[in-house]
Amino acid sequence: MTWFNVILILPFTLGLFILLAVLSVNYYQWFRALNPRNKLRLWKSLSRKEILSSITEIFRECLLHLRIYHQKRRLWYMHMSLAFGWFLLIVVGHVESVFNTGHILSSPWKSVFFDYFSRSQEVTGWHLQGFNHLMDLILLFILSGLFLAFYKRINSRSFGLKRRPLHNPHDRIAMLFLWFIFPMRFIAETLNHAFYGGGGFMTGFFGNLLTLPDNLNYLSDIAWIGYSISLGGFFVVLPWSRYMHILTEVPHILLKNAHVQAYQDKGCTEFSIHACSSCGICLDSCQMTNLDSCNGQSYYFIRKLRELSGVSENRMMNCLMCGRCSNDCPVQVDTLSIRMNERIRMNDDLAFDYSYLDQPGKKVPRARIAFFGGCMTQLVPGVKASMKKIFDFYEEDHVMIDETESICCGRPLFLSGQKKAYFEIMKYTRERILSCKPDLIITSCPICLTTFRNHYFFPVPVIHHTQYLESMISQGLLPPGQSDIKTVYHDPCELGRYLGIYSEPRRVLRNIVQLQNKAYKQNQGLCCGGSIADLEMDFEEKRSIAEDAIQQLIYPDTRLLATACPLCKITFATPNIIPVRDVAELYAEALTVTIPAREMAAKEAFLQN
Amino acid sequence: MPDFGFGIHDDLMIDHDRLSLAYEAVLEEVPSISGCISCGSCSGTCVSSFQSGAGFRKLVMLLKNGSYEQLQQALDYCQFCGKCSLVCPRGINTRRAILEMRKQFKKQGDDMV
Amino acid sequence: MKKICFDCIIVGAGPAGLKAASILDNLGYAVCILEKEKIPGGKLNIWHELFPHHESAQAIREQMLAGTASPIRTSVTIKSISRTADGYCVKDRNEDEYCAPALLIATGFKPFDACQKEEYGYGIYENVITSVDLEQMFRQHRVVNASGEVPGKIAFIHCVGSRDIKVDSEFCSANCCITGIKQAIELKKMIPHLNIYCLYMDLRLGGRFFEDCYKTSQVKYKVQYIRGRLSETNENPDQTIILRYEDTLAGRPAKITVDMIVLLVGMHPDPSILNLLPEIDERVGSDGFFGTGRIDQTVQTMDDGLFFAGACTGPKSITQSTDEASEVAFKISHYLKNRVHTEMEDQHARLWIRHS
Amino acid sequence: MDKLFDRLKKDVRFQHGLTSCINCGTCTAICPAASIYDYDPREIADQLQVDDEKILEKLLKGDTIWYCGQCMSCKTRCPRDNAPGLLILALRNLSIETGYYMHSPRGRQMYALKKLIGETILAKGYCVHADGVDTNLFPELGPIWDWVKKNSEEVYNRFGNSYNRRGSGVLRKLSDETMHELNEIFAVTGTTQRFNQFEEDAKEHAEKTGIDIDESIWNEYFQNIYENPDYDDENR
Amino acid sequence: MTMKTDNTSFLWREYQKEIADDHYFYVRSCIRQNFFPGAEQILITLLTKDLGIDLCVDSEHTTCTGIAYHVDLVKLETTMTVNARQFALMTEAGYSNFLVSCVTSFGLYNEVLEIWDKHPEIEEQVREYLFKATGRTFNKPKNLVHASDIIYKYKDLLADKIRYKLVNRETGEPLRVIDHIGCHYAKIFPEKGVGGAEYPSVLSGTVKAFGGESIDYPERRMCCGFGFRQYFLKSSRGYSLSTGYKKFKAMEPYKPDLIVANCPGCNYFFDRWQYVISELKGETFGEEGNGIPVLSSEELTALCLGYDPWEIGLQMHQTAIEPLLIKMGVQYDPNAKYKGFSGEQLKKPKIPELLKAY
Repeated sequence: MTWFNVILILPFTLGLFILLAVLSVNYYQWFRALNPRNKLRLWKSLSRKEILSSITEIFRECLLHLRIYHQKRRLWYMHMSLAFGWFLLIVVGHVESVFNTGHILSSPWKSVFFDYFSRSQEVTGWHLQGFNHLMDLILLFILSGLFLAFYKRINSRSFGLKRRPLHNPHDRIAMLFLWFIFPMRFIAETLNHAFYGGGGFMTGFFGNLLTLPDNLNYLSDIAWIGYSISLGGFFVVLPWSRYMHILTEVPHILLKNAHVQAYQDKGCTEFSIHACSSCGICLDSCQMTNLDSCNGQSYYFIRKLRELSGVSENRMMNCLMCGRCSNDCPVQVDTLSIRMNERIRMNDDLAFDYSYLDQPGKKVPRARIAFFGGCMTQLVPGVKASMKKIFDFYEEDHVMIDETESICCGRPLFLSGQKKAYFEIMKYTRERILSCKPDLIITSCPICLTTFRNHYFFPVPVIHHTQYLESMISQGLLPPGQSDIKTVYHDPCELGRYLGIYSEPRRVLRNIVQLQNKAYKQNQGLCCGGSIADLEMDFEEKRSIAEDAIQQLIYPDTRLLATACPLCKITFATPNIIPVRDVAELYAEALTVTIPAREMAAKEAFLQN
Repeated sequence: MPDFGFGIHDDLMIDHDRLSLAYEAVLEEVPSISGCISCGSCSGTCVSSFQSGAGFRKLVMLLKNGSYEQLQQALDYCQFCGKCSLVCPRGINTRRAILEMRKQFKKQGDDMV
Repeated sequence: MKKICFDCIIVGAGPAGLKAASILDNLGYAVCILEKEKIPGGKLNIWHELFPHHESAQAIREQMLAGTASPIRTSVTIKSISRTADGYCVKDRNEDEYCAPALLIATGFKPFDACQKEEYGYGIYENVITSVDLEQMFRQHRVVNASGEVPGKIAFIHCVGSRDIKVDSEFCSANCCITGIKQAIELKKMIPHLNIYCLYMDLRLGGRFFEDCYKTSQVKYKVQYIRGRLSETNENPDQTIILRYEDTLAGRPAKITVDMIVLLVGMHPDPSILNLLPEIDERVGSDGFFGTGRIDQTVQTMDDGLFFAGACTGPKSITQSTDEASEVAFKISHYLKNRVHTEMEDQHARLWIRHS
Repeated sequence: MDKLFDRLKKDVRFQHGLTSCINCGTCTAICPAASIYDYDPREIADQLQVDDEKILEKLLKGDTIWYCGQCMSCKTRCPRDNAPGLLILALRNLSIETGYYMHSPRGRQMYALKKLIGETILAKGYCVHADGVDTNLFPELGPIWDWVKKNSEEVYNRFGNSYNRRGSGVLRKLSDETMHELNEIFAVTGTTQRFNQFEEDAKEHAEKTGIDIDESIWNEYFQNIYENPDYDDENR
Repeated sequence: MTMKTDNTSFLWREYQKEIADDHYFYVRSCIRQNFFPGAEQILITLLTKDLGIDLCVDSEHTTCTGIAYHVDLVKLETTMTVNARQFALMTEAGYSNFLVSCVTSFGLYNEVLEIWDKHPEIEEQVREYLFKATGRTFNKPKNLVHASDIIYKYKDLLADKIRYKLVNRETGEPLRVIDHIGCHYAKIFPEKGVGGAEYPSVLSGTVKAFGGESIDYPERRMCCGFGFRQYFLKSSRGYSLSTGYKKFKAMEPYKPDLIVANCPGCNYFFDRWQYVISELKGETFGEEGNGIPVLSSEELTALCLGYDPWEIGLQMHQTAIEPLLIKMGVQYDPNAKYKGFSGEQLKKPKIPELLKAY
């Protein structure tokens, strides 16, 4: 091996070495940070058949990026060509070298710089010739992606991105190296073939075009070194740049499929945030992106987490927690949990004192159904009244737990990161609700419902009032009234994305009004903007979000906006664009119509058995 | 010295010359609280006020007057439900303000008292 | 010692008087405005900027003066007003007589004399000034305390001479609240580091855009509002002023030391003209303002050619006075028309008798 | 028995004391008691604006009405010409008439005052008399007072020469007729009976709390309430 | 409500009340004759000898029950009837001008008369009570004045006679005088006091006439802290002390040479609280461990007119007045201070720990 060969492969090899070193250190630390339960989960999953699905997913997502394919085609092609193309380049390159040299295991540079080493060797046999063409094809494939990437910098809108993500210095450097790699390789190959002949349809062709005097052949050597340097450079900066995701995505997927949550787990969080490719899709799905003041989107949030500086409180708190970003995320980073971790870390130790809630005297009379309105329902008495009316209509044995004074479920505390305080409140509220020994708990507030489902662990089923109404309808107890008013239903975040309750409210509405959005896209619902999770936005900003949410929801002929969350109702009411009603209110109105004998009979029948 | 059996009380008068550091600090973070008109809608709707007698209006008042002991007590009662922010006629971001107050008193509560 | 006749005589060349004049002479009546001050413009001459939009009082004054072509007799001191067969005769100090069938009183108001509220120390402590004094300072673009220094802390005191039985004024002057807020903003613009406190009982901001003013003063200019009425002031050796009041929100007595206090003086009826007017008691309210302040107009306007407009019929903002003035102007023209009409009828009747 | 409020309204001091309150706080601002106790005359005036028996009863049974020092500064200031100071007098009077004064430690102190002042009036014709006051009850009288007491004859006779004797000088002795008239007035106008009420109520309460009480002025019960009104709260 | 028709606004500061020239019926003060008997006595001399006013010094009048009334001991009816008796004595003696030595009484008499004016039925009832109890009847006084009022009325006349002006003999500077008006003098009925409630000139006027300088200071209008029941009960006596302390702290920066008050109570508290504060807090408010001398308007006048300090009972003050005597250059015999009625030298009183005594 000549001294020049050493110079050539040194940058590449060095880079690769450093990369592997840093990587192994990071991974070691992060794995250790996983909490024991999750470690166990992971090992178990590796030994089972999940591993297969993981592998397919790794292939589909890390290489083919199919999730992006479903969202934005151009963007998908860009990502895919680079990722998959490069993958192929490596694999095929290796195969090529294997074919030529004959040994399966050859040192990496042998394959990376294959054409350099196989200079002026007489190419014999169609298959080797074929390799050259194939490699050129792949290179062309990548270059096309690279071109798109470059164009995206100039005009991101053409890729369907409203906002062009603003990268930080690290990423820019890394990107520069990345962008150099393939053009360098192209030049190197071209020159290579220019001086030494051979080459595929592209490099060979261009090589033949150039007619240079042989004494300039050192040019090709320089190009090869350039190629090596850009590779090495890229490897070195990679662990500190967003390109870390290229490698981290694999363990991330493994963890995901092992059902390991990032919530309150440092290790998993680390993997997740490094698996984020900063593709900027979340910027699009975030409804706050249009607000000029906003800087808390997951894209920036997670990037800040990766950086040493950490996240400012403003970024941390300025988020609706609607879950749209994590839903659209091609890598499926659990942004909500990660954000919660940060908030808890920041605010968990704030003082509180809820001893005044301890009123053992306060007992709620026993009843089959316990209806819990929640704080927000206190501000929309219509819902409470309607539910009362409905219960009376069906002659349910029910009790309004917080009819006179509201009790808080504690979620607002939790979302602000005051976990201890939250669990304190929970103790009292749970006790209060159960004090009536119900068989069924119904709440009209999706926020409360989420909390109940997540942490309260009631011994009895807890359902949303829309679910209750739906059950009534499915029992054939249709409300007599039926209006033809054109209505659009809005999916509250908690009810939809958090709890997956989409069909029930729609079924109810279909039976009482003329519902315009019968069909729905899972998880595509819009946030009303009033979310209690956001602590930064001021009143006007919330209103503007509500405004364009409404504009996106309604059709020109829509006369009514229906929702199933008191907070959404209040927030949507503020812009005063269209009347907003709760499903329960509409249902109650449908009841007031005088009941024909048929329904009466049905009702009787129902109440008998 | 004869035992008089009585002494000099300390003055319960509020001294508005002593400006409230905590108020300045919170104002920094949440400028909107300067818009409070003490209408009391917040206290009216407050989840905790019924039992604890606290309420956002009162918090701001105590904060301005620098009655920090009472403030800390009242602060701890807040359940953070955010009803106050929904009813506030001046659209004050009450929850953020309360969070900030809690922080203030976690941070430097005592040395400001 | 001359006698001049007009269609209408207007006493007072303030906003109301000028407005009424401009309308009347547009309608083609001969109008004469009598003003006791050296220059016309009335209270516009004491304000610097006007609430709520901070317009220049001078500019408005010029506009109004430009609006009317009728003669304005300044520095006229009225000696007597007498009723004659055909209207009113106004005699001034140098025995000149102005006669007209219609007489419009637009003498405006008199700022409350803060000396009467002794416990506030106006006229005793140098650093206690009134809103009127402050406007003068604004006009000279120089706000300083007694020792000529720029103040660092100023308190505005609401309801001085308003809603106070002890100084014979149980009514609310309606415009002091907004005046105070306007002045606070003006001050803050002038002296950014200034700390401003407003001691109020309740803020009565009925007018349009008044609430905006209020909110701006709070949110943008950080004016601090303390709920509680000033009880007494005292002076420190260094001439700063200690205020004693109750923070009625906290339910505790409170005090604050400031470099200067501004008393927002109320609008009081100006009795000087009242003494000159012959038996019109039934047309003076219990608060000393002209008119009955009733919606039922018939009670208010009697068919004797005597009219009232502007702040002399109760505390008013400039827009309110001018509105009233224009309304009254049309009443006057109506009155004059009818009068001419009836005169003609009389003549006609006489003729008819002679012929028979 | 008619409503408390009707009884209160009969009191001329209530009629003069309250027209209507605008809650401006000018009274509290300069109230000496307000800056020493948790006391707010404005609040009291405001509470009395509404005929709420419950509120009134709470006032009559509570400590607050006994905090006022009767300086009457509030009357000067009120922009509605109310006089919380007068209201307090009316309230205290009603509290005593209804017997509610015994519910509050400060109300119960009436007994001590009766001993100190009431009895002096009926004995000497003055509210205060040198013979009745000493540096034990009033330490702040100071050494000079000990001197005066020691040489009372010598000192007082310099001024009118009628100390505890008939005459027109200072601390003269009043004629028996005068004292008789005074007692008559007290009897006719019902104050004597009120004095007895104080005595009886005090005895009753003393027995309840198990504290000695007797005719002498410096008895244990007197001492307790004279020096610390909250004694029985502490015992609780 | 009356409508103002005059152009000039009314100023309390310039208000003068009506004060009769002559023929007064004199009623004494409980507190004063106990603690400052000299003041009581010297007033009589001042009025009769120096001003030649006809004064009826009655021997059968009693307390006005003012203190008892304000500590809620006696009922309003009782108080009114006792006052009625005083008026009856006045009427029987053939007088119609009522001269009161005590400010509490002064306020009370005014209030009673006010009530009678507003409610004749009450007056009637009181007349019945009085007749039933004593068989007396009465006329209401034509003119009701406080001792300090008369002195104010004749201040210029007296000023011509005075021997010692309120001037510092060394420096020739006018003495800095704190004038404190008893709350019940004008706070209840401003029109019953010279100069109204906010800036009463009854004392400041006199002080100026005698060559002194009256100074305005924060808390000037604040009560001395008597608080009636608050003071009489040891448990709440802190109220009185605290209020007094507040006033002293407020006047301290002005370095007053003298405090003048027209109310016996105020005199007493200003005098004694200085002693208590010196004991409790180790603070004195005059120069080198002296207190600020406290005088009543009578004592002040008498002193200026050149009466012997011990004749007007200044030896009975706990806060020594010698510093003032020296400033004014009053000639006095230090040894005569503690002489008794019989002229024998009495044993000196104990000296307080901090507050200077002579």
